Amino acid sequence: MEAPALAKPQEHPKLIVSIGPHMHDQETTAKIMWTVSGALLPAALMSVYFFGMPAVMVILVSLAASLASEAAVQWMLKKPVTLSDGSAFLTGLLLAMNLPSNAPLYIPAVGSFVAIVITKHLFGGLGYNIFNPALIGRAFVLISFPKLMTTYVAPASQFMAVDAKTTATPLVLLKEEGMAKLLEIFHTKAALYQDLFLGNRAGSLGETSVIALLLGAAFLMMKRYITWHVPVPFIATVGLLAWMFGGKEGLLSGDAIFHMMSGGLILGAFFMATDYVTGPSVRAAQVVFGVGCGALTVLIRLKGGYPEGVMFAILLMNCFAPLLDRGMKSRVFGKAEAKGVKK
Amino acid sequence: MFEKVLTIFIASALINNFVFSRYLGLCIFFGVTKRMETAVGMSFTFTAVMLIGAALNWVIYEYVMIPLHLGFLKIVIFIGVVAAFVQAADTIMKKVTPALYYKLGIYLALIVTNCIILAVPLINADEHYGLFESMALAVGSGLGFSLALIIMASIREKLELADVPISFRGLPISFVLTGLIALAFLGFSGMITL
Amino acid sequence: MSDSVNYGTIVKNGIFGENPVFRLALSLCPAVAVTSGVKNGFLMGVAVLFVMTMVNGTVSLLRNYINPKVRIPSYMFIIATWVTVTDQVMAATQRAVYKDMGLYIMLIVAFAIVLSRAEMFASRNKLLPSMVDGAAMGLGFLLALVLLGVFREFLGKGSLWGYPILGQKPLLIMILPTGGFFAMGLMMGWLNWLDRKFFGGTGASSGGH
Amino acid sequence: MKEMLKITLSLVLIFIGAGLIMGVTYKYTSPLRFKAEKREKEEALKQMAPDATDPIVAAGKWTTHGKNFEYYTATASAKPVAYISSTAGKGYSSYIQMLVSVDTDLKIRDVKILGHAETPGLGDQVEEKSFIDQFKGKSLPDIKLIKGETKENIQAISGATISSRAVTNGVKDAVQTLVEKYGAGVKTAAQGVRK
Repeated sequence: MEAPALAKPQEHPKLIVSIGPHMHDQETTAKIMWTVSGALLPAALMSVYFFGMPAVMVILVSLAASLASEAAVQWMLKKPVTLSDGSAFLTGLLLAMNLPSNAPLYIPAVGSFVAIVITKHLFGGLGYNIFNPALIGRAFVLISFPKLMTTYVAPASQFMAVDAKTTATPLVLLKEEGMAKLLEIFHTKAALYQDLFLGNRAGSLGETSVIALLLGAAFLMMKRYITWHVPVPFIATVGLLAWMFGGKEGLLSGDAIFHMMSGGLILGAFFMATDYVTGPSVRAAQVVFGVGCGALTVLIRLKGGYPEGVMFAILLMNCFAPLLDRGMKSRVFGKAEAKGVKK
Repeated sequence: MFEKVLTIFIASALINNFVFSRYLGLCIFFGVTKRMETAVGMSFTFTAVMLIGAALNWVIYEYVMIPLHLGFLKIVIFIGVVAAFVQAADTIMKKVTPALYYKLGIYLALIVTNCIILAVPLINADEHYGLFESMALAVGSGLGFSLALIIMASIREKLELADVPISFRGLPISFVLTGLIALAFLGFSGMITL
Repeated sequence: MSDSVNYGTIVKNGIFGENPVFRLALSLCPAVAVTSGVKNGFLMGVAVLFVMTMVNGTVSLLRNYINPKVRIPSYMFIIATWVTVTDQVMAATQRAVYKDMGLYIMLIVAFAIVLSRAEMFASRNKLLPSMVDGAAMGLGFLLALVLLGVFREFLGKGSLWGYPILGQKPLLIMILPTGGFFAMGLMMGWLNWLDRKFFGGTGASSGGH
Repeated sequence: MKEMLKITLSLVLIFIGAGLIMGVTYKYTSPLRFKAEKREKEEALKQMAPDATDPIVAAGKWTTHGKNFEYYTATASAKPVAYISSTAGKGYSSYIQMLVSVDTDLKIRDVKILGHAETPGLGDQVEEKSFIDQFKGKSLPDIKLIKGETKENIQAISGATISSRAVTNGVKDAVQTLVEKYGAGVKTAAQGVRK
């Protein structure tokens, strides 16, 4: 009973054993982190264009709190302080992209602290976290400040918009009042799609502009920092299932295009579900991971209490990632046995 | 009727998951998830015992305790029924399928005084569920518990290699991890109203 | 033997050295389940304190009459009896609290800590030391629950024992299950850190069930 | 054999002793529990119609969502002053249990939330006075949930539409029932006034 559960005498291990993907050195990690942050820049700029000064403040506070938390916790744990590797910066930026522009500024601060300290460093720091830090930060503040986190403002396109009008996101409108209400606001389907594509709608900072996110994603794919294995099955599953079950008039009447462009799907699929550390590393497992994310997203959007399911879907699949890796790796050996058992 | 059974099943497996939202079975949850094999063995045994225990206790509660106004003895009686049944299962398994006994027998001993085995009939009695509803709750809770055990075991394998701060190694980090999983499971909330 | 029993050691052991929740990590379920408020945590602690004292007392009294072969079933039966008594009394007198945590009161019967103290201490000691041991363990349990309850209720509801203090709810998550797990993990980690830093302990929780 | 007998005897003695303890506790606590339950119910009903001088008695049963509810007549010196009904609405994650009372002209007098398990911070806002007070004085056709400003109907709490709807529907079901049960009498009374 007195034996420690995890005996780990080495405090400063000389030999680091880690689970793949193996990042070869600090420089590569830093390069990836800063490139991904750069790829988010168009979307961040679009959010500033649409939501103005409040968006700038949310981004700045989120970044500052992330970097400060990282530095503080690394100093306390007597580890080298690694602000320059960009990982805390990226977490802060991703968190900001997941917050509404009108969130009071303590929300990004609390979210960053939870993301960096609890989700990342308690679990051993960069490369060991089980969950996507930015998403845990987001989920934590969503549950803690439910009212503030579900109030969105309409895009104003003015830099100092003070009295921005609060309004519901398209997904909330669809869930609570149906497609007819959405068309009443956006007039035609074409106009609705166009606004979704450009980002002229209420929502979290980085959820809004599909085109800006796709630009960044295309850049990352070109650089081979991310592959199709997670995002494409993710988005395709959402589209397919939304089309099949999303309509009021029965099967196959749902609006797939609307579902694929709204909420945090594009941001989540390309920038968060593709995380090396919290997703599976086996290719086949990545496809399953993507499909699972998509299915859970649609399940939550259509049946759940929350209007948007991308965040919870990715977090839930994060839980399953180690299991998927484990199952898919030993597939070759497991096949015959599994068949034998069935018969 | 069928709809209610299905609702109870899904709700008890995901939304009111014993571990993540009812906080039951934590000792076992933290105790057996250090190794995947143990976790899987425990899952099977638990689900089976929960189902049979719930059915037995339902019959006794409905046909003996209620008519005799012995509801207040339910704690004693439920625990007695489960203990007797587990003892019987232990003996029968040893004789009939020794191979299975060597795999699962060790878990059986742990089960008698476990809160989730006992919680199922207590909840059933409290909610006045029918036989099928009681069994749906048992199977749903059992599968939900299995899911929790297997997820936790697979994550803890990954965590073995992580450089967790010394003060947090072992149970504290497992608690924080469970909190994070429970946070993710909140995504299921609101799907079903009980 | 009764002269050599050091009650101080027994009490200290129950509260610090072998605190059921933080040190032995036994019977964790209610520690998370009922501590969304100080009052619930306190009453749960009182219930456990009562059950443990009475069980240890009964087992100690009967220790020469219980046949070792049927000792575990006998202990279980004694525990179930005292839990039933507690459950009945709580249901009749603490109505509002019982609505929230009736299930967990009944589940005291499955607490490993109760059985293990009966087996390890009460079956070998005289009446008074056994009851003191049960009470000390229960007190350790109660203090742990109150500590967690204060932490969670203050952060989650901005109140203590139901009395508003902050006038707002700073972190709602703390009264939800996820918050309970966080609170428990962070509290254990913090106590381990204190132990290592100031008391020269190993700072590792043993774990078990 | 002798040992067997001894074991059985000791077990039986423990059983008898334990049975006695439990039985005695049950004997003394169950009336207390029963009384407390009854008193709680009476007090809740009394709050719904403070001007009732006679004990409020159940007048009948009705069902919705597959659950049973009761309605009551509150009287003062044998004259009805209010009608009360228990009810529930299907909320976000739980059934919201309520009591609703109406005046003799079937306008809502008070609504009281008895219990629920809605999300802290969102759904539990239905307990707030500002929301509940909207129901007071409304009659059946006005009990309708509106998103946005309204004086005539019930304004939904933003971000807690499902819970708001649950309360509104639960109240509506209860008032509907009360109108069905007592409406005829009220109508004749109103006609009497007109003549």
